[in-house]
Amino acid sequence: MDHEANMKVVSPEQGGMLASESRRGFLKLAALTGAVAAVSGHRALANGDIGYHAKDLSDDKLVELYRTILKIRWHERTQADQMLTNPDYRGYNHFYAGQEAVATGVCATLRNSGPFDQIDLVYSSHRPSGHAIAKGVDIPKMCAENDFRATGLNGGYAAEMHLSDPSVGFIGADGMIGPAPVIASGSAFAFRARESDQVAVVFAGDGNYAAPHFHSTLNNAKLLDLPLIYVMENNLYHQYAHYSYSCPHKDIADAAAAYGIPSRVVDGQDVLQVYNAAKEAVDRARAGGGPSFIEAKTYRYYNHWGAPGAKAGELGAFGYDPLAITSFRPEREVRAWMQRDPVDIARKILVDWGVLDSARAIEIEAEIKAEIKDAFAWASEQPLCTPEDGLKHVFAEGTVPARQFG
Amino acid sequence: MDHEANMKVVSPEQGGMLASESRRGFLKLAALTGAVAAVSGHRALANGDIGYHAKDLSDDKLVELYRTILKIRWHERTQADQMLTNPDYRGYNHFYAGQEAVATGVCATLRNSGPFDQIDLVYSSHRPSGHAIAKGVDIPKMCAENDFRATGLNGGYAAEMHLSDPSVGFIGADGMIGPAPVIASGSAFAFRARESDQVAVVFAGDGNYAAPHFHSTLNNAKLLDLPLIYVMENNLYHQYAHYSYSCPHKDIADAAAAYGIPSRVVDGQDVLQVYNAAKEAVDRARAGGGPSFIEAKTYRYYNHWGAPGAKAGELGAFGYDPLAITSFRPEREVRAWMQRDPVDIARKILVDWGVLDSARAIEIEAEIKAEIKDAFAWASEQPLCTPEDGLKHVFAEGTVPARQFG
Amino acid sequence: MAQKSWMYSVLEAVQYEMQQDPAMTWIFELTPPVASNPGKPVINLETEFGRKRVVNTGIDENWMASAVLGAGLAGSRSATYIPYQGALMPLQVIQNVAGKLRHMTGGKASMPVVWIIEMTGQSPGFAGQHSCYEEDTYYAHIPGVRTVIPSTPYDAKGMMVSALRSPDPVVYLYPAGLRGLTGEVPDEQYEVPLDKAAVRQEGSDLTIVSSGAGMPGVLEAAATLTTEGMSVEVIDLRVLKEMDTETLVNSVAKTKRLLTVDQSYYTLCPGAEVIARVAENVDGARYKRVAFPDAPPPASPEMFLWMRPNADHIMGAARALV
Amino acid sequence: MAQKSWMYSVLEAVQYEMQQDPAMTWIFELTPPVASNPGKPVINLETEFGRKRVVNTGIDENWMASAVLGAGLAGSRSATYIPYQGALMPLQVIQNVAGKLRHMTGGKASMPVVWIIEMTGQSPGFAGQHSCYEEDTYYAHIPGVRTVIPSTPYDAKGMMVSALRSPDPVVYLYPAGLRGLTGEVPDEQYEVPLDKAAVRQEGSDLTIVSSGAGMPGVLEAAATLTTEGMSVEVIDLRVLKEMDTETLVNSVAKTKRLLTVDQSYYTLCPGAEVIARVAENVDGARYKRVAFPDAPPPASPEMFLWMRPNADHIMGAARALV
Ligand SMILES: Cc1ncc(C[n+]2csc(CCOP(=O)(O)OP(=O)(O)O)c2C)c(N)n1
Ligand SMILES: Cc1ncc(C[n+]2csc(CCOP(=O)(O)OP(=O)(O)O)c2C)c(N)n1
Ligand SMILES: [Mg+2]
Ligand SMILES: [Mg+2]
Repeated sequence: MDHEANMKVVSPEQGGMLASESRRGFLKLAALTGAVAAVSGHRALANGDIGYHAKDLSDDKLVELYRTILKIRWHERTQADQMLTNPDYRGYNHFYAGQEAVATGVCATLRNSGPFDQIDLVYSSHRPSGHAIAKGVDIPKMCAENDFRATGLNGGYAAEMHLSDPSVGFIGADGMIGPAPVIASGSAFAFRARESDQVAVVFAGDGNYAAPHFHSTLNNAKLLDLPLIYVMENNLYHQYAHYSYSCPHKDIADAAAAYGIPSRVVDGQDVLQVYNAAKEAVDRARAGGGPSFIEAKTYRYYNHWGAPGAKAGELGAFGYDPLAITSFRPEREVRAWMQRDPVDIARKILVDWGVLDSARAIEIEAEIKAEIKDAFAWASEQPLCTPEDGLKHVFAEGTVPARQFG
Repeated sequence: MDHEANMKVVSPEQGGMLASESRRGFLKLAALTGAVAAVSGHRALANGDIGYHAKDLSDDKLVELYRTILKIRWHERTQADQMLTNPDYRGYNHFYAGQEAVATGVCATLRNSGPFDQIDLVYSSHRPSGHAIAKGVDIPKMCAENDFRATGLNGGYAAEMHLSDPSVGFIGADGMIGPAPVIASGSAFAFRARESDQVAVVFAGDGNYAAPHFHSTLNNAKLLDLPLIYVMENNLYHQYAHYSYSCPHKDIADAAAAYGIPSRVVDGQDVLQVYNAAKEAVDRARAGGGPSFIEAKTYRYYNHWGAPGAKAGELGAFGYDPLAITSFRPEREVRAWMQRDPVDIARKILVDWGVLDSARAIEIEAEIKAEIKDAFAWASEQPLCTPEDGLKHVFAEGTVPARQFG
Repeated sequence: MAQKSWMYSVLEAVQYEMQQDPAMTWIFELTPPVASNPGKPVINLETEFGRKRVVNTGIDENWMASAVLGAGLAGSRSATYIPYQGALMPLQVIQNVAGKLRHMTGGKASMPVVWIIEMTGQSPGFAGQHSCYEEDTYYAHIPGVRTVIPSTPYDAKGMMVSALRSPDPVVYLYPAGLRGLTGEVPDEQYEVPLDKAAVRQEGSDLTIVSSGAGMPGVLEAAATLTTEGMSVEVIDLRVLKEMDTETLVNSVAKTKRLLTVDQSYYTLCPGAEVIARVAENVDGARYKRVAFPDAPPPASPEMFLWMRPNADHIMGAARALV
Repeated sequence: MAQKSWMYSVLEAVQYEMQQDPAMTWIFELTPPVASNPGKPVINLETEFGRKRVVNTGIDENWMASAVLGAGLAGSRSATYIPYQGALMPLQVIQNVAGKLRHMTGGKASMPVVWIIEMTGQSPGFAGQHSCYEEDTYYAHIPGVRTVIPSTPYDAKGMMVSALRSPDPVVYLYPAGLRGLTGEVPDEQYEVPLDKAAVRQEGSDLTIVSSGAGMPGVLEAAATLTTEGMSVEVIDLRVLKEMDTETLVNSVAKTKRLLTVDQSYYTLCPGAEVIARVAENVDGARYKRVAFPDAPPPASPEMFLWMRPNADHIMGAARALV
């Protein structure tokens, strides 16, 4: 199916890239070759169809992408280790490890700081830590929040599934499957109504496809030309079910394209492919060109929730297979996807492009690892919540009465 | 877009028709020519793409189609006249006049009598009178029901928007937009689970497209291969809004085809076109071939509800234009559609085919008109309801307590 | 100040706020935001503010409700008018997202949104889905959302102003049966608080509590009972969440007799909450509830009108109680 | 008879009915209908009855609930297990179609369907949508649907049998917090009525009424209060619609003290209905409600556990009342 229904693509061959002054123009071929090699058996998704916007990024910005990916990765690994080794640790997560390039590539194309009426908004899911970090949420405060601390990002009310920080445009996590994309379309509606060039982005899993809200979101986004970017992270599974249990499409992007929405399938393990597709979508939305749909094929290294099957100090989870699950993912599938690791792919591109050398790349990783360790340490020293505060924040002002004492 | 995604069509040119023993084979061309002429400016929808199943119908069955169309038509006209002229008459309707060929053509392909576990089920909408008559509901009892009589089809509890008669497989009207198609898919699910060859049909308006339930229905019907036939009566408007206000597709069938569901657009004014498409869908569903979607382009002659703008003794409603409605249909559009009247088209085909002569056709209409008049007369003599009976039928047994007296 | 219809009063409030705030939006489905009133200019929000701010959508009440929520989260005040047929389509998103989001985010989510949820006019003849009156309970059980239900054009305007200006999400229930009411309504904006019941009539023998579409029957009954010599105190709840317990308790502490009147189904109708709150705080009072039976409304006017609480029912119950 | 877990007991009931009735279906989403129990064969409905009858669907609880309704209307008994995250996604179709359809069709619609609506386990740490306990009220307000909420494995099985055999649609609320309970449960099918509360303990000083996940705390509190010399009558509602008024009224007529306990939000919790019903019928009694405050549940265990009603709260309230 044609995903280009209503869009004009500036392909790299048509000036988009050749006319660029970027010193990276000549490097592109090498990078592409690298990427394609890395894809191995897989189809090289969307490569070459999209303007190669990432080539114009400054070195700093490219390194920033790499750092963001690493922050997410080490947040996940450090937290998993906490859960596995520290009996006092109470936090949990729906781990994002394996999918880092998606959040990173998308959020790098957004306005993440400034006045609230100018920044772009991100709606996340029940798997929010990667999106939150990529959008610029304060990591120590997030760690404290996930550990139910009074000084956490959301005062200990939220924990992982409701992380929120409007100051960076992170509207937040959402524990439900279904509502977030529709609500995000409402933000996009407001942008258009007030003639702002802000965009709204929603990250949603393949599980969202079957929800009735999927139709509402895409239909209204198309009808009203909303500046909404729907990033479908197709990690192949919702909970224990392969997405083919709930979706007749191989590419979920086909479903979006049917509405006449420009839709892309990208390799979600390659941050620059994600960046390119997101940049195209954001540019279109800001220019009044309406919604876009990006399906990033990706994979999570851990199980749906928490760290079952994981070992401290090791990446990923294996050998966890709850009784009688209809459709449990095969371990070899996990291992195969780990061959195409978003951290490795990003590092290789930066090294190939001469932005970094390997030694510096490794040094950066060590810095990030330490930064995250410190964040968890800081979080663990934060105060616990005051019970009575549970009666606050129901409404903007005041508290509600206690009722549990009769 | 290709509506034929997953289906094999037996076109009339390929044996489907030529091999037939029907004496009507040679008449087909004439009829088609007639129909095409009648379509005038409009695209001759789906003509010739579908096996011409209707050619094999017996004379009796063909006359039956004509009679059914007339029953619906005269039910609508008689009731409208009641509303306009009889101050004691309390009934109302969402008039179906103009759309008769759709219900008639579809229901003629269904099993409408027999044990409940063998007949086909029809789910209707807030505009049910045509579907009810075509499915075989007792007309006098329906008239009594619409007039709130204790001996009405549903004891006076239902009135128009909840008419129901499972004994003929008419699961019934539904006052809501959204739920009925999903529920119908559940009946289809039950048929498949119990290995029955029954089919479930849902009639839904263009307004249903935007409801989130649309996605749920089609997605699950496709995934589970359900014997569900979704008949979308696209009469161009939902209430006062043109369907382009809520749907980005010109043919709503495109939306269904995107799921991989065999989808057809047919001329809803031509009962035989509708019959052909429905027959194909029913045959497929019975054979385990899964769901179909039929979009019938049609039009209603009255306004959304009741008889505003209508004159006693005249067909259709004109000149009613409530204040400040966003998108009110133009009167000339009504007149244009009335040129292609389903009664006229059906009659012309039967006369062309030599099944009837004009005199007999007119005689039949007079018979039907009298039959309907008698039905209303009978209904008007039926007893009113007993107030206390409102406390019955909440559960299968017993009554609930009165609470209005304190 | 002029005699104004309900809808005109409400749209006057909305129009003014939209004129002041160019970011504010309105989403509707069937009912164009248009109202006219003798001697007043026609209000038509769609033509005045254009289709980017005032949009006519498809039949998807969950989208409508979710979209205004998203608009609010993006910093734009927003309101939507949900027709009664779809009155509970948005319940889940209001209950599970909007009502919880401020709290779940430790106060970070701001939702200056109003959902006008139409309730049916309870016209006889339509049955089930088109005559019911039940949304009050569903919405009032949700924490984090202010659920209000005006019963006069004056309150309808004042509470709309307050709702639109509130940082809290507001479910503004609107019983279509009150459409016919007119009243003296000021031209300028004014606020009616979102947390106070109104004592419509003072008395000492009996307290009658109702709300929304129940009020006309209660006022009618109270007038007759008063002429019969009964001293009736009439309270219009106006606010279901947070319910104004104090006004209720003070009244029944005085009258020692409480009659609640609801058009909603008996089980878990707002009156049940009223009685429970009072019973926890007042000793030795007597109680009665008038409500619609726990049955869907039937089409037949004979059955329906017998079941729907009316002034006669209320007077009968009052006499039995005092 | 054997010691059995809650889920095993329920699936035993379902398995038997599905063996007897080849048309019966089961629709699930996350939770495969599988249970094991020491000394008993594993029950796996999906492998036993095949994917045409037992289907694992996408995340669309409204479809699941609507599909079993459609199956029921087509004459096939059908049940679905709705996970707590989607517990109110199907409310609208149950409220506006299923609950009304028999009545709206003058008795013609038959709906032998069961919606098992999971309620959260109220585990601390999850906040808002994953720790709430509120569905009881929403479903109990619907006429035409029997809403039940067992609190023991014995009742869980017996009420499931009754629900599956009932010609009425049944909302079978299942508080996931009771998952850990085990009890003596017969192997054969038996029915527990869908309209009777259970008196769990007799007493004369005070009546405590609760249901579902509230029951363990109530029983614990009652045991302690009993050892302290208070004579406590404990009633497990079991059925929210139609609520068993008689059992409630008889008890409070005797004790003259009523304490209701709900994990649901205070406003319009089932206890409000219990108090209102009793207050209409018993004079001179005293009342108290223990409930979750009208606030979403926060993530922090410190806040959450303070807010969620427990045995200590119940004992405190009981002592204050008697
Ligand atoms: C309405 C609703 N139903 C069920 C759930 C339970 N649930 C939580 S996450 C999840 C799977 C989501 O899968 P997907 O969207 O693919 O995201 P992923 O977990 O793969 O990131 C489900 C079913 C939910 N949160 N909301
Ligand atoms: C959920 C819901 N929202 C709104 C309505 C009000 N309503 C009744 S009929 C109708 C228009 C339906 O249009 P369509 O589906 O095209 O059917 P038609 O009337 O043209 O036959 C609307 C909006 C409703 N019945 N249900
Ligand atoms: Mg997934
Ligand atoms: Mg229509």
